[in-house]
Amino acid sequence: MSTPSTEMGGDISKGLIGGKRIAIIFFSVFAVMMAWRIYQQLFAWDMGMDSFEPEFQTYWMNLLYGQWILEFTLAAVIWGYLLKTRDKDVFNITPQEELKRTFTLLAWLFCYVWIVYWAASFFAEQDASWHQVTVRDTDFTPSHIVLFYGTMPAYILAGVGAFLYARTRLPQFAENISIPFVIAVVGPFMILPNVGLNEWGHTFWFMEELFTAPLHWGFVTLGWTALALGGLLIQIILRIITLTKLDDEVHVTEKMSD
Amino acid sequence: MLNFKKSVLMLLAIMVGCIALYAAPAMAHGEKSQAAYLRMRTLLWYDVEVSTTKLKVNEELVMTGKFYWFYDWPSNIAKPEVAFLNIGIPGPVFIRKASYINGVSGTNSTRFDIGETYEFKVILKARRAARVHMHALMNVKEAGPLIGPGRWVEVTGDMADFTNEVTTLTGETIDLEHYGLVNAVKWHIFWGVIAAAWLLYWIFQGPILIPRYKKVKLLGDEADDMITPANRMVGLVMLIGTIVVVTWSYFNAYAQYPVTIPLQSGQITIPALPDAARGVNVEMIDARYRVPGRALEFTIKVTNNTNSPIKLGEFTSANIRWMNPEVSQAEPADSHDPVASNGMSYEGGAVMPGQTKLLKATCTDAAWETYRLAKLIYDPDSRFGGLIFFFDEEGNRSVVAIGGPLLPVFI
Amino acid sequence: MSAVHSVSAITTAEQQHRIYKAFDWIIIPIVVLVVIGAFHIHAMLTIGDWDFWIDWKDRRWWVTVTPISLIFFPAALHYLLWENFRLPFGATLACGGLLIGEWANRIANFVGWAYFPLNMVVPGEIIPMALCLDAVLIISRSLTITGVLGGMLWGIIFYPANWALIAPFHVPVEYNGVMMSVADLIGYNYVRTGTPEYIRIIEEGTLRTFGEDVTPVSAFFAGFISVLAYFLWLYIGKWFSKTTWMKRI
Amino acid sequence: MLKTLYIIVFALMSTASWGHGGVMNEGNECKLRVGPYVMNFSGYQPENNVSKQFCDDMPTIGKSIIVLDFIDNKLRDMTVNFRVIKAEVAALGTADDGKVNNAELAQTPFFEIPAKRYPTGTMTITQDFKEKGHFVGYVVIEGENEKFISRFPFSVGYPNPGIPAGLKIPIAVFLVIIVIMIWLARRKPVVLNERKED
Repeated sequence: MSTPSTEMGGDISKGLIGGKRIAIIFFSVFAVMMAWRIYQQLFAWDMGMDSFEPEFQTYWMNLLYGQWILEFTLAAVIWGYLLKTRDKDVFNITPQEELKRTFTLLAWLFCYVWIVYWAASFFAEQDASWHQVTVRDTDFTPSHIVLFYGTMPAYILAGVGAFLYARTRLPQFAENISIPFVIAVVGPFMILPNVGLNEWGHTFWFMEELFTAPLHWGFVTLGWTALALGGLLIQIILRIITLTKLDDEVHVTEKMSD
Repeated sequence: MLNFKKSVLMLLAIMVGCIALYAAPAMAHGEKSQAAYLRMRTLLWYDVEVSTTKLKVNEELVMTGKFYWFYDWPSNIAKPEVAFLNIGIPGPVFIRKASYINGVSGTNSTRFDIGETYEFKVILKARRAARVHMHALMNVKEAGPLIGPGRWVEVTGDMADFTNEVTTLTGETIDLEHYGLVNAVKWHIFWGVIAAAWLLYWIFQGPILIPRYKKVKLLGDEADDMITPANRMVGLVMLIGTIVVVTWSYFNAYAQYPVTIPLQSGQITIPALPDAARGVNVEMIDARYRVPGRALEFTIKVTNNTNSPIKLGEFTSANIRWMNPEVSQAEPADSHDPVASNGMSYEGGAVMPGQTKLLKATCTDAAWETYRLAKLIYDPDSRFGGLIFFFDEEGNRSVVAIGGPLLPVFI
Repeated sequence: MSAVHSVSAITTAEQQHRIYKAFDWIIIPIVVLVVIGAFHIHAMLTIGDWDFWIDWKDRRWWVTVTPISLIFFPAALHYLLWENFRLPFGATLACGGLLIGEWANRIANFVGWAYFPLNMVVPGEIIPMALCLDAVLIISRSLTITGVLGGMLWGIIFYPANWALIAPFHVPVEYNGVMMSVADLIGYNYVRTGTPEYIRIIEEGTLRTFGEDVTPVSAFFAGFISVLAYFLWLYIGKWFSKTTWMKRI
Repeated sequence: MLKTLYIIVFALMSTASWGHGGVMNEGNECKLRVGPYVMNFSGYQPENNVSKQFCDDMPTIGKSIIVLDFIDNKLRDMTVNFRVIKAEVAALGTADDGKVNNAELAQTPFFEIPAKRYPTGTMTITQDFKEKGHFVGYVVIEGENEKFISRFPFSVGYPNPGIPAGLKIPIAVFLVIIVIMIWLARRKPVVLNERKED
C-alpha cells in the first residue's frame, strides 16, 4: 500500500482517500471471495460430501493446503515488509505527511472490514446452509475450508497489517499502543483458535447443526470486539482535529466537555 | 509490472481448463466417518429398496425398508427418545411428499423403543437435476444422524418445471415454491426504503462525523441543542408513521388470513412390528476378527423353536451385507452398495426344529477395512453388533440381533 | 513531554471542510461493513435458526429471543453515535446492515447453493422496531428514556411488524391425515438432512391461564428484557468506545 | 527468516501424502494406486509388531503379511498378480519410484502370487523375509480389456529413520515457536529518532 497520489506541493486536502487504491482493494478482495464462492459452487456438492473419497483429497484438502501455504507466505511478506520498512523518523514527519498516512491507515482498515464482512457475514451464514443440510463427517468441510481457513486468516492478515502500519508509520501509534485497535484486531483473530472449541464440541456432542447452540457463542463474544473500532474511530478523529486545526479555532479535545 | 490483461487471460484459461478436466461424476457422502461401534450398534437397517434410480423432475420415488434399534445400545449415545425419520440428500434435490413409519405419518418426531423393529416408507418427488447418493437416515436427538444404506439416484430435467402444489384447508391451491414470497419481499423493500431514507437524511447533512464531534465537545452539556426542532419533528413523524403502518399491516393480515394456526410440534409414539425372530434364539459364544484375513468369525448357540429347519443366510451390520449364497442371494445395487454376495459361510448345517446347536460362521470381505469397520478394535468400546438372517425351507425369514465383545486376531 | 507534535497541516477552512468530507466518505463504508459483519455473526449465532427458516418463526421463542438478542448492537451504536456525534440512527444502521448481510447470504447461498426456495428463508422484518428506537431517541434526546420506552416498544412491535409477512404461512393444511401450517409443510417438504424436525425450538403448547395469548405475553417479556439489555449494552458500547492509550501491553 | 518458514510449511505439507511409487500414505490411510483404481495397503509383522500396521516398508525381517483391500468394486472382477523382485537400492522417494520397468518385470521374481480373481475384495500375501534387503513390488491387474501395473519399491529390515508421521506437525509447530522466540530474543529494539524541536 503506497501513500496517496497527491504530489508534494499540491493541496494536501485533495485526493486524501485515494479512490484508485480503494477501488483496487474493493475489487481484488471481491474477486478473491467470488473465486472461493464459485469454487464451492462447482465442487462442493460433487466432491465435498465424503471426506473419505479420493476426490475430496484432490479438490478440498489440496485447496486447504494451498491456502495455508499462501497465507503463511503472505503474512511473512506483508508483515515483514511493514516492519522492515518502518519509518525510524516517524516523530519528525510533517503534519501533511501524517495526514496522508492517516488516510492510508483508513484504506488498510477498509480492506480489513471488507474482508470481515465476507468472513463474518457472507461465508459464516453460508456455513449454515451447508451444515444444516448435510451430514458433518470431517472438521474440514467445503464451507469450513473457505470460512475458517480462508477468509478468517485473510482478515487477520489485513487487520494485523493495519495495526503494524499504524505502529510503524504514525507518530501517535508509534509512541503508545491503541487499546481499542488491539481489541479490534486481536478479538476477531481469536475466533480462529475458537474454531478448536467448535470442532471439539461437534466431534463429541453436537452432530446436528443448531446454529444458536451455546457451543457457538465463543464466536459471538469475539465478534463483539469489532465494536472497539468505535474507540479507534474517536482516537483517529481526535488526531485529525489536531492536524486540521485552524489558527482561530478552539482546539477540541476529548476531555473538554467533562 | 506484469502484463495485466495477459495474466487475467491466463488465469481464466487455467480455470476453464480445471473445470473441463474435473467435470467428473457426483460423489457419495459421509457415512464412513462415523465410528464403527456407532454404526454397528445403534440402528441396523435392512430390506432397503428404492422404486427407481432414474427419474425426471416432478416424478416420484419411493424408498422402503426396515430398521431395528439395537438391543445393546452404546451407553454414550442418546437413546431414541426423540427421533425423526429423514433422508440424506444434498439439499432439496427431492421434496419429501410423505413418510410413514409402520403406516403412521412421519411428519412429527417420534419416540422409538430399543430392541424393536419398524418399517418405513418415504415418498419423494424429484425437484432438481442431479446425480446424488441418497441415504435412508434417522436423526436421533443428541445422537445425530444415523445413516442407512445409500443408492445412487439420477434426476434429469429442469428445476423450473417443478411445482409443489397443495390445497389449504381454506380451499386455496398454492405452489409452495413461491407462495408468500412477493408479499414478504414487498414489505422488506418498503421498510428498507424508509430505513435508507432515514440514514441518508443524516448522511446528507454531512460532513457529519468530525464537525459534529467537535460541536458535541464544544457545547458540552448543551450538546442536545444540536438536534433541531425540525429533526425532532422528522423523528415524531417516523415514530407515528411506523406504528400506524405496523398496526394497519397487522390487522390487514388478519383480515386477509382469518384462519391461521401456530406451528405444529407434537410428538408421537408408534407401536413396533412383531418380533422378527419368530422363535429363533441365539446366544453369542465368541467372536473374533481376523485382521490379515479381513474376516469376522463368530460362534453362536442357536435354538430353533419354529417348526421348520433353518439355515443361516446373511449377516448384516453397518449397512454392509455378507451373504451366504447357498441360502440367500443378493448383488450390489450399484458401485457404492457394499454387498459381499459370497462373503459368508458357516459350519453346522441346518438347525432342526427344537434343536439347539453351535454354528460357526465366517464373514469375509474387504469392506471390513475399506468401510473402516475393523477400526472397531481401536474404539474405546470394542463390542460389535449386527443382524443375522435365518431362512427355513419355505423361505420364511427370522431376523435375530447378535453382538458382543470382539477380539482381534493378528496371525 | 509527548514525542508527538501538534502542528496543523492546513491553513484554510476550505481545506478543512474538504478533509472532513473525505473522512466521511471513507469512514461511512467502514462503519457499515463492520456493522454488517459483526452484527450478522452475532445475530446468526444467537437467533440464526429462527431467522433462517420459516418453520422456526413461532409465536413464543422467536418472538422472545429475537428482540432481546438484536438490541445489543443498536444500544452499543446508540452510545457511540449519540454520545460522540449526536447522531440518532444507530439502530437503523445496525438492523439495515444486518438485513443486507442476511439477504445477500440467503439469495447467494441458501437459494443459490443449497437450492432452498427463497420464501422458506426470508429473514425476519426488523426495520420497524429500529425506526421506533431511533425515533424515540431523537424525540426524547435521552438514552435513558430511549432505553425504557424505546426498548419496550422495540420488543412489542416485533411480532406485529412480522405478521404481515408470515401470516400466509400459518394457513392450515391437511396433509397425510395430519393438520399442519403451510410453514410446517414447507419445512417437511424441503429436506434438511442436518436439521430434523425436533431440533426446532418452538412453542409446544402452554400451561393453563394464558391459553391463547402466547404472543402478547412473549412480546411483553421480550420488551422487558430488551430494556434491561439496552442499558447493559450502553455500558458495553461505552467500554468499547474508550480511547485508551498504553505504553506497553 | 522466510526460508525457514517455507521449510516449515513444506514439512507440514509432506505429512499430507508421501510414499514410494504406487503406494501413497494419505493421512491415516495407506493407498495403492493401480491405474484408475485404488486399494488399501496394509503390512503386518505379527511376530514382532503384533498390532502395528505398516505402509510399504517393513521395519524388521521375519514373517510379514501384506493385505490389499480393494476400494473399487470393479477390481473384484479383475485378476490380480502380485510379485516382488529383489532390488539393489532403496526407494528413491521421487516420481521414478512409480515408473514401470519392463526389464525388471521380466526378471524371475523373488516370490509371486499368480494372477487370480478375489471376489471378497481382499488379498492376503504372507511371506517370510529371511534377511534384510530392498525390493520392488509389482501389482498387475487385468480385466476384460484393460491392464494396469503399479510399481512400488520397499525395504525390509531397515527401520524407518524418518520422523514418525504423528510427530511431524507438533515438531513443525514447535519449530515455528522456537524461530519466533529466537527472533524476539535477538531482535534489537527499534530506536526511533526523537522529535526535533521546531
